[in-house]
Amino acid sequence: SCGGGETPTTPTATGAATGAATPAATGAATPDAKPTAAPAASNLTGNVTIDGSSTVAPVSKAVAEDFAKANPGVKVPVGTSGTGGGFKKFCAGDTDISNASRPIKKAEAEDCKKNGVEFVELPIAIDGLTVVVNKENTWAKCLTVAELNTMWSPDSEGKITNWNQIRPDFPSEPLALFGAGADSGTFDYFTEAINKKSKVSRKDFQPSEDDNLTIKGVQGNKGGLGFFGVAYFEENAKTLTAVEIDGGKGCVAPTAENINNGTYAPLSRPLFIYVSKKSLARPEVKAFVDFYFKDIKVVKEVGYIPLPEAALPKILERVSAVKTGSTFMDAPAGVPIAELLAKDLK
Amino acid sequence: MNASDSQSAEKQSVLVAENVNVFYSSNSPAVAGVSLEILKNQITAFIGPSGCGKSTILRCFNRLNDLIEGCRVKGSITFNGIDLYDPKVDAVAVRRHIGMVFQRPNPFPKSIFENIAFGPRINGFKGSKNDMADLVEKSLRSAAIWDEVKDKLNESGLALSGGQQQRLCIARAIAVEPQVILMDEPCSALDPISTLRIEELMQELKQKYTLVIVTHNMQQASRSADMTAFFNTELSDSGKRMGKLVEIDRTSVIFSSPKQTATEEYISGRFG
Amino acid sequence: MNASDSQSAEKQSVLVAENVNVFYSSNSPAVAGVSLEILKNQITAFIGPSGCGKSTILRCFNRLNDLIEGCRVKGSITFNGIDLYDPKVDAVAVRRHIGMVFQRPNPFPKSIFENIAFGPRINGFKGSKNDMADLVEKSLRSAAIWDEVKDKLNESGLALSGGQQQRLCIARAIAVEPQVILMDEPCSALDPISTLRIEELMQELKQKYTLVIVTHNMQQASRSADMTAFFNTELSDSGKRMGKLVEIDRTSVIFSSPKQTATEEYISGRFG
Amino acid sequence: MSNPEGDSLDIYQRADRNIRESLIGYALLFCACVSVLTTIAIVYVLASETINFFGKVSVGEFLFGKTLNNGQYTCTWSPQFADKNFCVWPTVNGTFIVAILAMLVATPLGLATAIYLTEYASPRISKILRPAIELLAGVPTVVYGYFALTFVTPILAKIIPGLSGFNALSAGLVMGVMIIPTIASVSTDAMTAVPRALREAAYGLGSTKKEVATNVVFPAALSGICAAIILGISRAVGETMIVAIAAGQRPVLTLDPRQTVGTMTAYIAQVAKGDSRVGSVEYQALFAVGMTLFLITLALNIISKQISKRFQETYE
Amino acid sequence: MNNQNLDALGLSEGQSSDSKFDPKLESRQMWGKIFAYFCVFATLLGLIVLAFLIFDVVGDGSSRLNTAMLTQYPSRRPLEAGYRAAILGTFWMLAYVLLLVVPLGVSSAIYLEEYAPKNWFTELIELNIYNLAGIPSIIYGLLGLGLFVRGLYSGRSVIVTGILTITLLILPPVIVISREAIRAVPQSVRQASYGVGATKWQTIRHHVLPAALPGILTAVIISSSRGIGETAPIVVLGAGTVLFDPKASPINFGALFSGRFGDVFTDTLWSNDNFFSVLPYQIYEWVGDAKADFQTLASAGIVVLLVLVLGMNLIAIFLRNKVS
Ligand SMILES: Nc1ncnc2c1ncn2[C@@H]1O[C@H](COP(=O)(O)OP(=O)(O)OP(=O)(O)O)[C@@H](O)[C@H]1O
Ligand SMILES: Nc1ncnc2c1ncn2[C@@H]1O[C@H](COP(=O)(O)OP(=O)(O)OP(=O)(O)O)[C@@H](O)[C@H]1O
Ligand SMILES: [Mg+2]
Ligand SMILES: [Mg+2]
Ligand SMILES: O=P([O-])([O-])[O-]
Repeated sequence: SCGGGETPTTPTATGAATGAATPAATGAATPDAKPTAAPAASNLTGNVTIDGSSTVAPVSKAVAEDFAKANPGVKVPVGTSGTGGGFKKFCAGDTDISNASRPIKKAEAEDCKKNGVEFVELPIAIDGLTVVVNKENTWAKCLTVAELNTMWSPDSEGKITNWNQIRPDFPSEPLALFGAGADSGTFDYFTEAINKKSKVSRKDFQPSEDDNLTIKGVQGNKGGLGFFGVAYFEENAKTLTAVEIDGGKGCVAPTAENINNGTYAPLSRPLFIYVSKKSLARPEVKAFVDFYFKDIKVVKEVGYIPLPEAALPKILERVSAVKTGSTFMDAPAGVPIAELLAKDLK
Repeated sequence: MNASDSQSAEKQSVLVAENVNVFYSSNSPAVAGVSLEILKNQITAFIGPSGCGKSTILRCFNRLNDLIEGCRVKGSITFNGIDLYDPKVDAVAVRRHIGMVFQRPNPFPKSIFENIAFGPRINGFKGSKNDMADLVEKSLRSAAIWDEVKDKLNESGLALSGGQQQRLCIARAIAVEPQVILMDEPCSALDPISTLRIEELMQELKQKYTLVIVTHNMQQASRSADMTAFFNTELSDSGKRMGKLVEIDRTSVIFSSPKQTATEEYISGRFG
Repeated sequence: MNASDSQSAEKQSVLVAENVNVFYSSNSPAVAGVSLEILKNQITAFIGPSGCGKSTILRCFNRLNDLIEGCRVKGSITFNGIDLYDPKVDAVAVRRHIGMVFQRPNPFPKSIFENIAFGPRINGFKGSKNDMADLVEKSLRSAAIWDEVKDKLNESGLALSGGQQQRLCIARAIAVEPQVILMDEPCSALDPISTLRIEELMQELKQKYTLVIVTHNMQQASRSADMTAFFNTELSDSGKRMGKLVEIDRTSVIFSSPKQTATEEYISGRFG
Repeated sequence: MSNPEGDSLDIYQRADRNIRESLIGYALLFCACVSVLTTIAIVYVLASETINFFGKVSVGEFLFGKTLNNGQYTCTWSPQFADKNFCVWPTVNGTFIVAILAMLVATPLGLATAIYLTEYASPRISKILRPAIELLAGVPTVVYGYFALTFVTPILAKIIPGLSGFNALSAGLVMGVMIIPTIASVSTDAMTAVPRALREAAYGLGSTKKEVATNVVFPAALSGICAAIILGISRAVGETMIVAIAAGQRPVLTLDPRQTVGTMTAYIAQVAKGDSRVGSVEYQALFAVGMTLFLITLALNIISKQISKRFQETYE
Repeated sequence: MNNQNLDALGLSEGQSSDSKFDPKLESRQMWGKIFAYFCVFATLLGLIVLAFLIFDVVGDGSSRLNTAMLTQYPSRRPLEAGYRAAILGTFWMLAYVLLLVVPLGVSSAIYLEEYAPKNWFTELIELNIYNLAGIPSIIYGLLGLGLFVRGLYSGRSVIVTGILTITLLILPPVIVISREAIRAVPQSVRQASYGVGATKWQTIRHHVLPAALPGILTAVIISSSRGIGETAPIVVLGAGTVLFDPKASPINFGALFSGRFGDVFTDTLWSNDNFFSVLPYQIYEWVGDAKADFQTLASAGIVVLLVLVLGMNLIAIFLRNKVS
């Protein structure tokens, strides 16, 4: 947030941890190890400071929460300054890890270089947005990106107010739009995908920082339409209907599979953490990053789509070999993750 | 009634108290066993040391004590023969007929005109706007303050001097045409000159109204009153302090040859 | 000094006021041109109508007026020859030597013992715990209240009756061994019986202390005081009201053959 | 004539005591100055970012909106959108809609409460009731916000067609309840300060209780009551959580209480919780809005203080 | 005795022979009654709403009103989450706020009431405090953000920033109410004290403060209960919602006693990684969470907060009634 700069997740001991210290930097732990089930107190100490995207923050916070149980001596504050704000601090050497809901930009990478900050780029999950409508809405099963654009474009403000203006065979039903608050990453992303430019949108929709309130709004409004993270939809699937999206290749439902293989476009994107090379040399940071990928299933719990199985080894290799640089920088949308991971770092 | 004078028989009693006891929350009365009569078109003065219950009895006459939580009145008080404490009697109506002037002048923080007009208005004055203006003038004249305020009827009543304020309050009481005006130490907050004016005024008012005044100032009582009642504090059997009426008689009698020694001692300044 | 009596020359003056003017914030004095002497081991009474400056002058004697914002004193007041308003003089120390008893009894909301012990303690009483207990007892005895409170020294001073509270306040004043005790209408909030007790007490106290009392009650002045000062309100040239000392003399003279007509009028009740 | 006593009088100044006393005085003064420093700090913090803000956005646009190239006048508040507009009125509008609704609830109820407590209730009852009512002011506002959103809005939605899920109405009503104690308490004080003598005078003329309350006590306490109402407005204007939770976050120029509105405080809370970068114009807009809010409430407080001061002078 | 008076006293309303006046007693008394009922209703309404509010919240949160909720740290899983960190944060904050507010507030009140000469400067302080008391809490949030978070702690919202912000926030009301308590001490008590030769400070210390103490305590308790219920400034400061180290104190005693003097101030309240969370903010976070279980938890948290805040208010009321 702009406020604190860092909304911290500072896991510490609960005093409940038992068992021997886990060797920290092995990176070869059994993939199935349940960190929550068998907490083992390490004697690592120090801080791992994380800042950046508020979209990614829930994942990092969740990992930090689990990490804390095993590592009572390490504090992991997770701030949410936004991706850009996070990189600014990261490239100034203020933070160890930067959360990002988009790849680093060239200008930011140059900034880092100037300050001697080398980084390891690690995709961690894929974010997909669901567009939802009211249960009683029987007409809008699938919407094209163009139609969504009609709904949300700034030019529609005050003009497009009925479903029958979207498609002539839709019934006459007032259109009630609900969306993420204008100060959230989700909003930026949705507008970029639908209206082609971040933060470009009509303003007469019902904004809310809390997805929960969007859910309530659509539930209570026959002509309601809203959007939020795929995972939140799953929890409310009984009371809401997800719309299929036609991004030019036919109607695609927001399922994990479709998101993973890149067909649910344009409403999906990869999420990252960027780790400073210098920090990675510190045992507590290394332990945390290793833990991150052991604990990576939290991604689903938090509401995102896990990376394709195939991609994971490549990512772990980046960590263990401390491969710095980016392959995602300036990549066009829709390229599968595995492909990008394979490219040369620059 | 204690008055021994034959004259009093001719006079009409407006208010009659019989064996009145007043209680403030506690079970022992603050004032006990008071019986007296207030004669029409006379000035009756209540004197006595502080705390002996003069104000308490006075306020029983227009049921102002009703407003004090826990205050109860036993015994009977009649007004022109009607029992004032009859449940059917409305205290609000009583107070219109038995007006009151207080120790400290207490004009409303409104214009002089409004101060006077307030009473008639709430009591459903029937006249026109002009009638009201006439009534205000008449009341102010009766209170001998018209000449001083006639040019500033729209100014605040609070802008007047203490003595003028007190006369304004008297005018306010007169405006609703009461039969009795009760005055609780009306001059104690005033300077000697204002005091004299009020005393003169009382003499005029008694032509039309019946007056009861409480005063600490024995000179005032002897100068102004026709009748004087002397109250004193006594200890009850249970050791509680309690106000009693010691005697009531024509003022000249009280001040020259009182029957009770307590009265004489008080009058001559041996205590109080 | 106005006192014509030859006796006064023999008596020692404890406090001497010369041409004292007291100002409250405004530029015209509230009291002007007061010159008088307070004689040792005598009771001096200040009488006069309300607002004439009795309290004001009294409070100048122990510099209690210092606490009133904007209050200034002109002229000189000496205490045993020392100018009380000399900048080198500490008002706090003055008040120890010139004690004060107020109109309304004002015990501290603490135990009776603490009420008395407070003064000695802050004034650096050197004795042991027992000495303090003795001092408390002595003070309470001097104020003629020991018998009534000796069994409840730890109870709150506020639990006493008005008259007892006032004697407690006198005991408290005595405990710091002042030379002069100022009393501002000490009995005006008390009943006649308590008043008489205080008056008797004053007679005893004057053996050891010098007393100055303000009173509204002329009977009290004539009964108790050796000297009486009569104050009155006059209009200054600019039309402002202003307190003046009219005359001071032996009480018998003031009450039988005052020099000033204003005094006579006041005494005889023709105003006030 | 003077004849000094045998034992010397220690009535002269003592340096040690004087030093101690004046040190204490200065220490206390220092503490009192903390509040002055607070004000200076508030003004400094708000002003410095506000000045940065006005380096990017003109004061004219902030206060009056702007005229687009096509000659169309617009006044919208959308710092977080790509199409940034910085006309503050919609947020002020939202703030005042909710505040007015709240005052419509709080003023009659608060005053009636005050009248009940001073004129009708026995001292014993009013001693119990007054703090009980003041408890309402002690309830954390996040609780009220939650209550408005999850309890009041659903009920209102059943009665009022076209009610938005977030709306000024429900926030205003609940805020009104929150403000009742402020108004009741300050006006109770004002009415209690009306001398008993005035009431007795009116009773003495044959007034009923209601007439005394409304025709004498109420006007006599009027300036104190005005001060209470203005203080209530100031509370309403500054309240954050109720509006942030229940009124929505969309600043629009509307007078319809069923609509979603965005208040100044809600904007501040939203941006503070959001992702705006330090130094970005939307971040600085936060402080500009804060400054506006500060000035509005300051003005209200000063007016209220002036009025109640005049009132006190009447009765002291 | 005479009929005119019978009419006049309201015994036979309707056929009044009163020439000039028509008092219409019956209708006036009726309106008086209606008005009185309205006033009673208004007074009770607030309390009814409060009852509904409590009822509503307790109903919503009942399934989570257990000790686990108090002892668990926050978690992304609602059923494992609890308010331990927030409660500890709230208590730590309250403790240190009191430590700062009591001396500062009471000293200011004493200065203004007993020492301050009447001049422009005192008047300025007075007006200033009055105005500060009326400034919205969110502005204090901005102050704390600019001064403490961005200034003192270079962008980190640690517990000290919260403590300082809330202290400044509740200082003005504490001063205002304490002043009233001090002013309520009768002048006669002061005069009595001066009269026996006490200095100003002795008078204040021995008489004024003890007498004003219950009032001052009330001021402090009521204001600090407001302080710990404040959400807006904490939101602006950007407090955390996850964890708080309950060991944090202003001094690292472990380091102090084991002689590691360099570490005495690390890992303490003043250190810059002591992030914090407080109850109302944690509630606000969970109210807005999509998971329904979190809303139940939020309601349960509200119950805890209400118990805490209303409990403090009740203590204050009790204190106030005990003296008056
Ligand atoms: N409101 C009240 N509640 C309880 N007791 C009261 C009340 N008013 C008066 N008293 C008590 O009743 C007794 C008589 O009081 P009252 O005021 O009638 O005396 P008073 O003769 O008018 O005295 P004063 O000359 O001082 O006015 C006193 O003991 C007083 O303490
Ligand atoms: N604190 C004050 N500030 C301003 N004026 C004052 C103050 N105290 C007294 N006065 C004025 O000084 C004059 C003398 O007052 P003082 O109290 O000395 O009279 P008094 O003779 O003691 O009257 P009373 O018999 O009513 O006590 C009065 O006009 C009064 O209004
Ligand atoms: Mg009386
Ligand atoms: Mg006096
Ligand atoms: O916080 P974001 O960078 O994901 O918008």
